[in-house]
Amino acid sequence: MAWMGLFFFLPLLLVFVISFMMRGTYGGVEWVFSLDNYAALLDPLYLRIYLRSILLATATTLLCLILGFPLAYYMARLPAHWQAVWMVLIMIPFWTNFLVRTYAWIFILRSEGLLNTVLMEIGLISQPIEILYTDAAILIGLVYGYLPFMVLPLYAALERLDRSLVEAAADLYATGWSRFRRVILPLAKPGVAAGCLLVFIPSVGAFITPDLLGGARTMMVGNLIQHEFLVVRDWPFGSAVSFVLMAMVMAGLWGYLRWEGRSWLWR
Amino acid sequence: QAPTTNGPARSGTGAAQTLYYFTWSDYVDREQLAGFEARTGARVVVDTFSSNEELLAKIQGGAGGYDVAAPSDFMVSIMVREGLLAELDLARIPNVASLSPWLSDLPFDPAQRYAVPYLWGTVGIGFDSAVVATPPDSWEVLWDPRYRGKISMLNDQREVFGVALRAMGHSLNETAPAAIEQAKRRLLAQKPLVKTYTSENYDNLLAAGEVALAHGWGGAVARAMDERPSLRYVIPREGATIWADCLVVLRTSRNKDLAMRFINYLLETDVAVHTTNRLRFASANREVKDRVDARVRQNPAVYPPEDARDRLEWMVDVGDAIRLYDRAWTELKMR
Amino acid sequence: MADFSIDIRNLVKRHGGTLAVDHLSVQVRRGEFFSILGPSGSGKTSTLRLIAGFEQPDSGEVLIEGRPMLGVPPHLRPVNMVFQSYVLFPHLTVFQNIAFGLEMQRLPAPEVRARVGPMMEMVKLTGKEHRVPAQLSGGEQQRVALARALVNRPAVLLLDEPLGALDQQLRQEMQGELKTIQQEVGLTFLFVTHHQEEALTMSDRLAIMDKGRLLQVGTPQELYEMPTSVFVAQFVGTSNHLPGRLDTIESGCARVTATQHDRVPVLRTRIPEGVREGSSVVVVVRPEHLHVSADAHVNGFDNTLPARIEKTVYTGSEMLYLLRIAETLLWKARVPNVRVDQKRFAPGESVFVRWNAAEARVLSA
Amino acid sequence: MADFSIDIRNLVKRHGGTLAVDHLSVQVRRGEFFSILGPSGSGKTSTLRLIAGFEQPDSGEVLIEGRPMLGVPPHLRPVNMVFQSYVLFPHLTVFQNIAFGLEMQRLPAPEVRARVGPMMEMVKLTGKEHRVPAQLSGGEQQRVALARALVNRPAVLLLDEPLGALDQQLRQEMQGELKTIQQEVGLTFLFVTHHQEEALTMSDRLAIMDKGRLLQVGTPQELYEMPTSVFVAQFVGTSNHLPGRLDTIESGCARVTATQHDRVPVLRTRIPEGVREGSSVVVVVRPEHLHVSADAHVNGFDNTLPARIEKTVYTGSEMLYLLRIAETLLWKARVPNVRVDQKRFAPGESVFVRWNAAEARVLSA
Amino acid sequence: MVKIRFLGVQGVSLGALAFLYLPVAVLIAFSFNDSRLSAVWQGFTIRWYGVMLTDDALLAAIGNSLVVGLCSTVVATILGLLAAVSLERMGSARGRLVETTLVLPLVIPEIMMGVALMLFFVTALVPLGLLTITIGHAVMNVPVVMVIVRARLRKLDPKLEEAARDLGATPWQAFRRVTLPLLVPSIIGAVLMAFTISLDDFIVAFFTAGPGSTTLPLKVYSMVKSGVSPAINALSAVLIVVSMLLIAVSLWFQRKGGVALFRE
Ligand SMILES: Nc1ncnc2c1ncn2[C@@H]1O[C@H](COP(=O)(O)OP(=O)(O)OP(=O)(O)O)[C@@H](O)[C@H]1O
Ligand SMILES: Nc1ncnc2c1ncn2[C@@H]1O[C@H](COP(=O)(O)OP(=O)(O)OP(=O)(O)O)[C@@H](O)[C@H]1O
Ligand SMILES: [Mg+2]
Ligand SMILES: [Mg+2]
Repeated sequence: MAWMGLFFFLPLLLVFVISFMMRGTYGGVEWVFSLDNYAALLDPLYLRIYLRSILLATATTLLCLILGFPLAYYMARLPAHWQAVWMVLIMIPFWTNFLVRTYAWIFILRSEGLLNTVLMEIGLISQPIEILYTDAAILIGLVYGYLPFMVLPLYAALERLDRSLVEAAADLYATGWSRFRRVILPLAKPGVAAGCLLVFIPSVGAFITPDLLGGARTMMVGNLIQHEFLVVRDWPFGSAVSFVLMAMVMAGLWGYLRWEGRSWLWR
Repeated sequence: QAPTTNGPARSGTGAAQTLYYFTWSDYVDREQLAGFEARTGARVVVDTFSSNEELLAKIQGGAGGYDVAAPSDFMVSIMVREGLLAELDLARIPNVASLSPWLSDLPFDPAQRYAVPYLWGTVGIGFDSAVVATPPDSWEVLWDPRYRGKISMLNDQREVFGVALRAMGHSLNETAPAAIEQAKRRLLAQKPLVKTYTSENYDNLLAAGEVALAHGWGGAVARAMDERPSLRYVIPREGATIWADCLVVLRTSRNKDLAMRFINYLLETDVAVHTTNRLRFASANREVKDRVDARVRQNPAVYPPEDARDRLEWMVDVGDAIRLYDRAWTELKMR
Repeated sequence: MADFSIDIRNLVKRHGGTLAVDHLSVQVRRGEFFSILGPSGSGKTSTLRLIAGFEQPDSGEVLIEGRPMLGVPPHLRPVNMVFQSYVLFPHLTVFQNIAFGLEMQRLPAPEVRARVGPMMEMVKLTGKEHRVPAQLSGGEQQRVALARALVNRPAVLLLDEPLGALDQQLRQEMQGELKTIQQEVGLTFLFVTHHQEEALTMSDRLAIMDKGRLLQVGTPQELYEMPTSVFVAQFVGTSNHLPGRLDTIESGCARVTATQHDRVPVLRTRIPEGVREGSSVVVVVRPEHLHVSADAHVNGFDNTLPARIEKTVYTGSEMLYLLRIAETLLWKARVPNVRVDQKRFAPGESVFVRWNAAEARVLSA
Repeated sequence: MADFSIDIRNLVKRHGGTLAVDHLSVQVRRGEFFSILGPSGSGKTSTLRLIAGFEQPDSGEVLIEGRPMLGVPPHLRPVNMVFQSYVLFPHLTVFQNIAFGLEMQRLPAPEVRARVGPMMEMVKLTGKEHRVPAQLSGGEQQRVALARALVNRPAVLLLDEPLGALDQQLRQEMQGELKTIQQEVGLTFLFVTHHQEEALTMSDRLAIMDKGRLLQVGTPQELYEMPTSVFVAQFVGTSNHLPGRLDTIESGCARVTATQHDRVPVLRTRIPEGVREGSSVVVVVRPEHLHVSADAHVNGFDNTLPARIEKTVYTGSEMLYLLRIAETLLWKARVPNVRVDQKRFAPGESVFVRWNAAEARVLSA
Repeated sequence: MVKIRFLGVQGVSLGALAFLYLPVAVLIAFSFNDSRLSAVWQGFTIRWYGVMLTDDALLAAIGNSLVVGLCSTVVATILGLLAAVSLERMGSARGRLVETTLVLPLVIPEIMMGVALMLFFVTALVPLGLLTITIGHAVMNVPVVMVIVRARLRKLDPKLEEAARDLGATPWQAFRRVTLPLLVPSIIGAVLMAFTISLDDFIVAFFTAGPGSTTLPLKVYSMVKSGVSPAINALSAVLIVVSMLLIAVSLWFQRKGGVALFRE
């Protein structure tokens, strides 16, 4: 606890204070209190950035869930030591370098890239489809990057689920789908919640993937923050942007719990 | 062998001195360092940064312990203003004598008090002569609808606005709101043609034929040429950005003497020739050009034609106007 | 319409190496309370799972209401199961648990309510609709499991040791309730247990299973009084055994000579079916059929053996005596405490054990 | 040295609102097999947990071997516990499970082996040392739990329904084994169960608990034949009840008039202790003490009541008859099937129920 | 029929795995590409492996990355574990508060963490370097570990510890000998997660690194100006192959009846 206080909350406090200061003419921080930074964020221009990022992050989360659930379910059913192996297998790709991985994706997705070549070879398409530098590419990149964050908690939850509950449902006339809808999913809910959180947060703040795969034709909050902190060197504004993002996420979380009528995610 | 602890503690003077050099990746290679180490008995530790902003963030953040760094022109002026640099003692850097005269007095460091230019280059247009039949001589080509989806721009607000401003006959250091506003409108008009804004991998894209026109640094284009011979590089007639990475001594350096000697060493003709051949960045040392490989010397992406020189302009800090750029840039992205 | 609710025709199921179900054939009549009784691991659960359709037989077939079930998925079979460990849905309330099956059948909400209500009545859970399983006692959970299955009015209700997890008191209560419910709704119950007393007291008919095979089918009385094998005699109730050879069959009784215990005289037993003279047999006598007394001369019994009281156990309603008949032969006798003042024997006392030929069965060894 | 292994002096434990243990005082003698018998929720487990030190009493104290245990943490108490649900360490082998306690006491490896070995012998697990609990049957797991506790040679062994999860066959086996082991090692066993037959057959003495309170302590026979309260009479074995008023106490017997059933004549019962004439009482008669017959005239019984057979249950060794004595009065009678050919009654038959005064106890209502 | 559906699930799972490994295959392929750029195939070569092995700056970087990864993972795992356990012991109300605050770092943009940490270290006069990166990564990972371990902890039967206490184990022994081993599966997961995050993190490292503490991601990004060398691909390829081998070995051991990682 003390540790977190020291290395997490103190720094955070520092930044919070800064978010109420002003940028010096040539960057740096001018220690004058002002609310301008937050006021500026009310501009629809910035609100659109937030909106867009949240939409993309939501889409990413959903895709991760759709892809991650069967995977986690499958792992949970494997013999014990295979479960361990699969976990490692899912992590290993991320021991390569992020940038290099992304370049690989560019190679795969670009118009004369691997994907298009293969698709045209097998005659599925006549001329290349443009995936790279579209939102589709961003989604692929984000889903790829955060899938494990979804799978792990899901796996933890499903691994605890009693097999015979599913049989009981089948015995009570539940078809495959309703067995999933009515029994498996609700029982895995804590895992789902945790997974969604772990995926949503980082993808809402992501900025390199959107730049490289999305062609940087638009901005995400992540880009804005990074841009303000590094390029413009307007730390106060950058901090303000970050805190508003945080606030939004927290609010969303709180709303979810309220709606769920639950006290905390993993309960 | 870079030590795996943070330097300052170690950079004590004495028998085996250590010099901490903070620079772009690949700017120096082992042999060069070995040469210096052999000569001085000092040990050189190299750390690399990925952008001037990172360099500044670090130094400003108080990451002490570095002796020599290689910031780009505009960053030098910022660092000077922030008082992060130490004055140079040119007496201890005799090799400044061999610098190209036109590089000796620069807007961001009048009278060379803080920085000596090291490597320099230009920001122009790399294009595929197989696709773009008539070699373009104007930035306007980046507005040519025929190349819709075949254009890449740098992902850098100053450079991108620089292109528009230049095309409109302004300075790329323009601070007049009206001009910036107008530039923004032009760029918005261009946006549909642009495939991607990237500062990272347009060399890949050029080489792979993904784009036929790339707004970018000469060095990168030069690299791409090895892969795709039909690639060319041009500095448009409206002029372009010239950049120079300079060598500076940091104020917090505990070893200024050694630092000066290191700078002097890097400027040595033989060393510089080696560097230019390897990196394809023009050297500030005027003797180098005649001694590098022909294909480097004759490559306009490395050494722009003499006549282009007076069309080149340095990028300088625009002060509070940065807010205008910033705002316009955001709008450009969000439209 | 078929006359059997369930018709199993030599069903076979392997689990890895073990033959969980081994050429099993058995018919369950409509509306009867049929039990499968067998030791742990005898294949009872496996059989139910095959009927419910959770597993596919390696060979043989299952007919429900005359319809062959090959390839019919669980959710399409007209049977419902009460699991060995309830398996209630922890995230659903009592009501939702019971309504689950009906909702799966897309019944309109009002009808669901109309059917769940009385069911809750019947299992005495009214008022607890909105609890979740975790908030119920073992017995209550058990009732929910039962209601959840019954409410679907299945052709057959499969129960896998539904009372296994309950304590004695509760267990006896529930035995009564189950039987009553079954008679009320007139459903066919297929009841699995390894508790022989339970099986005897509740069932109309029962089947004894061992190692996946069917040993004997019949009414409780048939099984208890006319076991066809030593295993059944042993597993259904307790019994005393004496290996011997069948000498002669006379009018009224048969004579058996003990083969291993020479001190034991020739015994007179009831006449066995299908056992040839001279073949080696086992004499089986139930503990409650043994008359234990200290005095040497008592009339009216066909057999008399001297014995020593080895051990006595007091169960309240009766005394259990462990009797040493011969060095290697121990028998059990149970003597009801019909009178508080009646004579009780102590370990070490010498006594005489007596019984009639009619109560001694002969089974071929 | 103290003469009690365990000495509990009015112990009180609240769980939220409920009084789990309510001023409980009881002494367990060294080396005896002592049982606590009570319905679910009566506070048995709570009591054990207080003795083991998992929970602290709200008042009262626990002495083990004469030493007060106030504030002594569980791992320093000379008792070991066998849990209601085994609670074996799933990640340890059988051997490691049993050796756990010894290793905690820092015993040298050789000695650990020297003590675990024989213990494995005793519980018949030799050869299974290297299995993990998941690979054991219920009975085997139960034995491991027992060995894990016994190997520490505790002053007292606490057993919380150790047989609760076993099936009948296994349960009876283990009952035997437990008793034998206890006699071998001569340890004090404090055994908790809600299975009354188990308690009666195994214990030297037992205590009846209900709602956290102690009702009666005594030998099995005392409790079964001389219950001091209706609850005990009911909970220990089954019994028939008749509310009445104690009229007169004569030589040899007492007379009780049924208060609620006028058709029932005056009953003659054994003479009660400490019940004044005229006070309202309950007459208690055990089912096995009832003599059921069809003919009107049988001598040698003090009481006779006409009745109708309501329901019959066949348990193999005996017949259970549900008898209607009056509209609202049902009695149970158990008649051993001592002879296969003996007369059995069918539902609906009219019979006479007879018993002697000596077998009818009178308890103040 | 339950089987059939399961096969479907298996299909998706294998598909997902393929999805995860597709780019990995590509980048490994390019480690053999005879060209400075990962743009087009120019022919087979292994020279990048040579470059990698002789580039001490690169080797130093991966060295740093591994050191930071391991250290921060150890720290984060221990702290996360403690947090999870002590939360389990805590009253629900207080526990919830602490848990919320502990999980907060998850909901903060990385870059902000970085800035915050840098400012903090600088004001606290902690010299930037491997130490500060390690601390930074640990801070990021504590909540991750906690979340994962907590899920498993709640599944354990509290009676297990009581049984241990009853058998003479002190509270610590009970935890050490019973609870901890049973948490192993979740701990493995947590460790993997934390290590991966640390190994691949650029942003926080970017702000908290100092002289001589360039980690691999920092190194790679700094190459952008002069072109990312395929030596990186080579390095990644080696990392992957090595870890694959490790798995194979562990599998082999388990086949040989060695201790299974997960046992329940
Ligand atoms: N899924 C399985 N995998 C391997 N063997 C199994 C499986 N299910 C059952 N068996 C084996 O098949 C045999 C029969 O098992 P089954 O569960 O039907 O017995 P049971 O009569 O239900 O036992 P119990 O009374 O203990 O429930 C046993 O030997 C068991 O080990
Ligand atoms: N941790 C607890 N919190 C709240 N109430 C409790 C707790 N433990 C026990 N109780 C209550 O105390 C009473 C006695 O519980 P206890 O477990 O001792 O009964 P028991 O005799 O062991 O029952 P069983 O035979 O079912 O094990 C019960 O009413 C129970 O609800
Ligand atoms: Mg079973
Ligand atoms: Mg209990």
